[in-house]
Amino acid sequence: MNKVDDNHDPHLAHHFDTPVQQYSSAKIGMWVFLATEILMFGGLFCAYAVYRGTHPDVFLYAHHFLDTNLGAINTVVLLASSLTMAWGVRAAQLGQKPILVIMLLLTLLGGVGFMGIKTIEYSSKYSHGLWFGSDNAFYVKSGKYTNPEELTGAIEYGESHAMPHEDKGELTDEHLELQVKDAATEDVLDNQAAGEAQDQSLPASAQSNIGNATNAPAGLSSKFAEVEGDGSAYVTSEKKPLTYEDLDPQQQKLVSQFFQIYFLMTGLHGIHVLVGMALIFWLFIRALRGTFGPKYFVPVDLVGLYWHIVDLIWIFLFPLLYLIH
Amino acid sequence: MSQSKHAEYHVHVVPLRVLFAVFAALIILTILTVGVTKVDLGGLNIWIALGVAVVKAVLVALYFMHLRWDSPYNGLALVVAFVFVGVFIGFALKDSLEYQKYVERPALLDRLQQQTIPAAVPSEETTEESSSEH
Amino acid sequence: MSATQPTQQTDIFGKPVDEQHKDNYLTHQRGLMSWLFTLDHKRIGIMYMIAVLSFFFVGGVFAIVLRVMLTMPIADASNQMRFEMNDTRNIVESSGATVPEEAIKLLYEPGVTDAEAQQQKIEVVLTDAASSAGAGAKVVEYPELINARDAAAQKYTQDLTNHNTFYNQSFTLHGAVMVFLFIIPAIPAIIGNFVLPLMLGAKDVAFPRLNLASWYCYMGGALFFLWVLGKGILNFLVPTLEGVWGGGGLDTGWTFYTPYSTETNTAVVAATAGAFVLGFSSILTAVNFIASIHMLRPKGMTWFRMPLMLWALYATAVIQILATPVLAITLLLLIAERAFGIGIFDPALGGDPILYQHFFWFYSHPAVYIMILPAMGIVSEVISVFSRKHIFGYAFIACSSMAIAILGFLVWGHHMFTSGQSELLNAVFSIITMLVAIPSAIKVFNWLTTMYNGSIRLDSPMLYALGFIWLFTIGGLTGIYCATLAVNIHIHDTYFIVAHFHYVMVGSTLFAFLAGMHYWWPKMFGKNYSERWARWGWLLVFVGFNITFFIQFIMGALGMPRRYATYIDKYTIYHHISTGGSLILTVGLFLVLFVWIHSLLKGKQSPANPWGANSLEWHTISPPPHANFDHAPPATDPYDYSHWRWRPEIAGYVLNEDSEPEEKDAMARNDS
Amino acid sequence: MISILAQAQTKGISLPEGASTYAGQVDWLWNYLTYVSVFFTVVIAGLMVLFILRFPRKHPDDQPHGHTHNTALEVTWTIIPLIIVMSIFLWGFRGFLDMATPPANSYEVLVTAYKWGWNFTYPNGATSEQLHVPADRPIKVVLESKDVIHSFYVPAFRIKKDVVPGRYNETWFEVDATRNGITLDAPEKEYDLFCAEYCGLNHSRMVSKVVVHTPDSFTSWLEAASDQGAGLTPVEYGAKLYKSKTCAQCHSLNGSKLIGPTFKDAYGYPIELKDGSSPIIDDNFIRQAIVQPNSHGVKGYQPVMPAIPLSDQEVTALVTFIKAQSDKYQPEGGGEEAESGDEAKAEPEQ
Repeated sequence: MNKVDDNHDPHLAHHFDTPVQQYSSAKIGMWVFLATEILMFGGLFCAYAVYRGTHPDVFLYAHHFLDTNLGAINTVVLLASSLTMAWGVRAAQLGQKPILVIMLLLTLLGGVGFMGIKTIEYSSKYSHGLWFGSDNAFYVKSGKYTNPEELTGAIEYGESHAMPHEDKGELTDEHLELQVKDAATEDVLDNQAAGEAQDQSLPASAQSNIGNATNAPAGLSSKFAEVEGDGSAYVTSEKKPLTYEDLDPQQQKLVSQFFQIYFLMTGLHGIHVLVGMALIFWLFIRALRGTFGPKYFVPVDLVGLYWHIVDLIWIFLFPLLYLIH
Repeated sequence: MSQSKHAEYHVHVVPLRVLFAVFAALIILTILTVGVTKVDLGGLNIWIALGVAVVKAVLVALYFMHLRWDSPYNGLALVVAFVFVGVFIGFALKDSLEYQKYVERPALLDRLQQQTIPAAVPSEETTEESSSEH
Repeated sequence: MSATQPTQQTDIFGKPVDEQHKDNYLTHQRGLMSWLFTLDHKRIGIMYMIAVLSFFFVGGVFAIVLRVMLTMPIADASNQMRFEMNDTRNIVESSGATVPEEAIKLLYEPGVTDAEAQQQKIEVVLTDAASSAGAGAKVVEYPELINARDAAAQKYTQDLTNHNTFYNQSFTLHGAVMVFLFIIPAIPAIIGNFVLPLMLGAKDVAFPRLNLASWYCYMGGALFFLWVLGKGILNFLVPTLEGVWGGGGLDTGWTFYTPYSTETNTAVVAATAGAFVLGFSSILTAVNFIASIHMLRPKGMTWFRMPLMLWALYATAVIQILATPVLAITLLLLIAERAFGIGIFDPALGGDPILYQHFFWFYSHPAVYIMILPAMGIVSEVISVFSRKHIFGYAFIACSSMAIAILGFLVWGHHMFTSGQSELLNAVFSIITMLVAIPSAIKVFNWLTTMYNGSIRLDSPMLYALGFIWLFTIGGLTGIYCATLAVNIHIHDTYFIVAHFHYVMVGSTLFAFLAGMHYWWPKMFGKNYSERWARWGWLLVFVGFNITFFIQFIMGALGMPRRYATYIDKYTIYHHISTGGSLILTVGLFLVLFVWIHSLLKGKQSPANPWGANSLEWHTISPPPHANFDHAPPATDPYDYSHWRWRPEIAGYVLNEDSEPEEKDAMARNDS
Repeated sequence: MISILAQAQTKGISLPEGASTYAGQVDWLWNYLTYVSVFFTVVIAGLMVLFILRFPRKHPDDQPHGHTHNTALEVTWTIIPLIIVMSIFLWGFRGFLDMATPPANSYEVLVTAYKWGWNFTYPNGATSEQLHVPADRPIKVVLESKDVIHSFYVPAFRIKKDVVPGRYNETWFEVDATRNGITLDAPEKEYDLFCAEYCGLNHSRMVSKVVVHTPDSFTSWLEAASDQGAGLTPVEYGAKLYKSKTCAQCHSLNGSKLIGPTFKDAYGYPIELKDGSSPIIDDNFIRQAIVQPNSHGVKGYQPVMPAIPLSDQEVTALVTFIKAQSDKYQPEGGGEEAESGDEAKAEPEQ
């Protein structure tokens, strides 16, 4: 006991023998905590994998609603803030206070930028009726029918995203009309809780749609699965991206699920970014006071680890959500 | 025992050029992963996207997160976490794909549904259409 | 042995503790605040003990409520008729009239097709009765009898609805409280917190603040959870209360299966939020244990020289780290499902209820090993100490803990054998489940071999440990029934499963917990307890437990499904036996509580090492000082008891000063 | 060995009498497990007691010596249980595969589970609340849930399968007539049927029966079931169905508003729909409301009505019954029921 007091370190807790023991404990504790973060996101990745695995067409169709450019920019922003964070840790270890302060500020700005772009994305989703939960144009539940106009608007928005060069010409009035009809059809389809019992009010096109559902329930996904390796199928799919009416009614019901998963994953990630920003702000204040130096930089290091894991999760989110092929 | 460890009090500081090199690599990989979606490779696309993401993640973990110079236990925590996420997703996905056949309507139900369509519905077009369907 | 009871605190050499060293963690600081803001792992352990045992009491009360409710099989069709016949008679009689027995029999005659003929027959009976009864007595008339019958039917339906509502909320509360608030935290949070740093010879866990935060998470989550669930029960008992504090309650079972949990009108969101917070407590404790075991081991204590309890706690912590976050995300998704209808788990929205089960059991199956692994750690310690013999097959026991921890993650699908999970996955999960039996068997055989040729002393910790082996053997072997696909189909979701998991989780964990409490009690409080009454307590708990649950194996084999508020008549006798056993078990547990309270109030000072154990927590005085050790003890083989000698005058073991030079050296080093 | 097992007709210890063809196999395995378990329990408990008696502590300072490890021993008690559990797995898996694969010539019955009851629909459209099946023929049950997860469990058949909404699980069984004493003298035998997955308030009331008939007895039962209204007027039959098909849970007859609209004075009066129109309720309106539930979207009510499988005749009877609850109802001749029944019979088997 007495001996330790000889070269007393104010940051050394009483139950540790040496600073390095304390530092290593903190690090292993942080890493174990990061493992829990990965497992937690793992649950969402699992939901993603299962629904993408069972309904690939839905994901292929719905991901067009996301803005790949904004996603890519956000990736770069987050990577850059990771760089400045790593630099900040280095500065703290070397005792370079001004650099540390600047780096923390830049990292914080990176977080602000990321959340800003995220806000732009979210608000554009919101304004097109593609929000979370039942506020999604594709949301289907008996009793809360999707508003056909809202749905048409959303579809138009998504498909103008999907095929800006190749398919713009196809969005003729006739095309739109068909979509409206389809949207109307959908309501009736959902009414039929048990399935495909016919309704006399349906137009002929809708009837054929119903037939489609019973005869080819797996829809396009099974087609894709079966003709794997057959180049022609891919050529067709490349030339003409999926449209809403390419999906069978069962799949049309599931389109909103892509958005739910998208909002859950990016939302949880966004919350982590916000928490990280709060922590970095706290570090920033302490760094201004000159708390950190070669003998005491553990908080900077740990927050850095946290910030990097947030980045690391985004590295997976980006291709999985924005770059579905 | 307490004092003897002071000699080991030494933390690896990552050189700046390493940080920049890693950052450059990450940016290049990001461009690559966006670019590769323009090329149609069939089922390979997703695996390439995931592969690039894994490489990026490894770079971040090894250099930004110092794992390369850290205690191997810390790296183990990360690896184990990913392995268990993999186990979880693997089993759940495998099961979901296998049981899809039960999600589809069984033929029995369709037959029964047909039978229970009431005969007395007067609007005749529907009945005709439905029978022409099958 | 206890002829001369010591009154004085003695150190590990049997010398009286001098005044300046008398300060211990209990007396170090005083006042409620010194407890609520303590960073001392021992005090946090004690605070956990008070909280966890209180919640155990709540869960136990509801266990008895369930067992008592199940003595009344009111769902059987023949019983329904009996109840309704009684009520019809009562209703008629309460109006002052009489009704002939024959009329009621005719009224409830099964399989009547001709209603008019029946009415005529009854009216004949009624007129006959009226004429023979004479002028004074009033015999009921037919229309009134029919009214009474309808009223009786309505009353029966109402009674049954009440019964079922209350039962469903009670079994949910019992299950959820026992799992989340008792079994999971019992051993790691109480005993683990107390002994882990002591066993490491350390002053505290690696992150004392996180440790306290974990206690607050636990208390916050637990009280909120209990409040939400309890509200439902109280509202049910006193309906006006609902206007006071709003609705609550939970009737989904502790598993929250969708889509029932997305449909029910009970407080699923609030309850899951409570469980979510509890998860944080679990994670924080686990982070602490892992970091402590990695970084705070003293010189000389290599991984394979750690006490087996530490291995068990380490394996437990690994599971908590890897599984709990998945529970967290599952609960978040469930909350989102209810609040926003996201359609991930709800089939009405295209979601997949089986996926929910994958999510839930990815946490909750490993959670079973969170419950059982530390129990095995305690038993490994106790068996060796009370046989005064080195544990047999140390490396195999240690590695089997890790093997169970890892295999435990690969078997969750065995909860879903009948759910419509694919046949392939069923086979894979079945085979891996079978494999878990191997490390479990290794442990049991090693414990037995440790006892072979030992010097066995049957004190209460040892009795509980032996009880553990018995219960775990039965629980484990019936686990093989459950893992066998063809057999599982029959017993899935029946009382066989209820019996199986009570044997494994409650029986074994509770027994090991009690073994650990009796074993470390003198160290925790520095007081001896009445060994004789503790043994009586053990006997009642052991006998009561076996009566309560063994009969449930048979009941389940006969097809009695679980979570039934009522049941058909043929299972009545088994339920009666089970309820009888549960009452014995209750008496036993109260006796144990009494022994502990008596010890706290009247117990004699206990020696530093009453059992002759050699792990490091016994190398300090009882109760330990605030900083755990006056002199950091050297790490030696924890299962080598040869240096400890019995000292009758203090009724404990003391360190043989000649044979332990290292300990003296350490003292000398530290004192200089 | 495995093929012998498939023929086994063992009575399982403490199990109910097995009635399905594969029950013998399950029971054989059950008994094997029980013998193994009893053996190990006796060995472990016996050794425990033996050691307690044989090696008591004689002096507190006893220093017993013994080996601290023995790798050969450890390997032995790793390998032996491994072999035992693997053999159990193989037998269990083999039995499970048999149970999971319905034979091709199975008789199919649609099982519809709902809160809280069972409905069984037979290939000719007849329905019942108890499951009636012929003996000596594999029965494939297709399981459909209207709301939450239920589980189809017949202890005597050793069969259980969850009824999961959004998917159609299936399983099968076959009952051997002679072995179970289903003969011409006793042409029916009843077995308990339970819901084994917790499904809410009246989970424990979701109890029904499986009635196994001789083939002849089944045929005559099915005929009767297809024509349950025999001897009843449509209104009487409708009243019976109103109770047995659980309409009464949501639709009152006395004008009070339950989960669904009341039947009292519904027919012949206008009803307000969500789309703003107010059509007069006529035959077809009622019919469509039953067959395609929620398709009208009645204002002020949640669209929660399940599509209960009904035969044409049953629908007609219910329509008539509902009409009869209104003061606008004028009874017609008895011909209607018979006519529609004929049409229904002509239609199936396309």
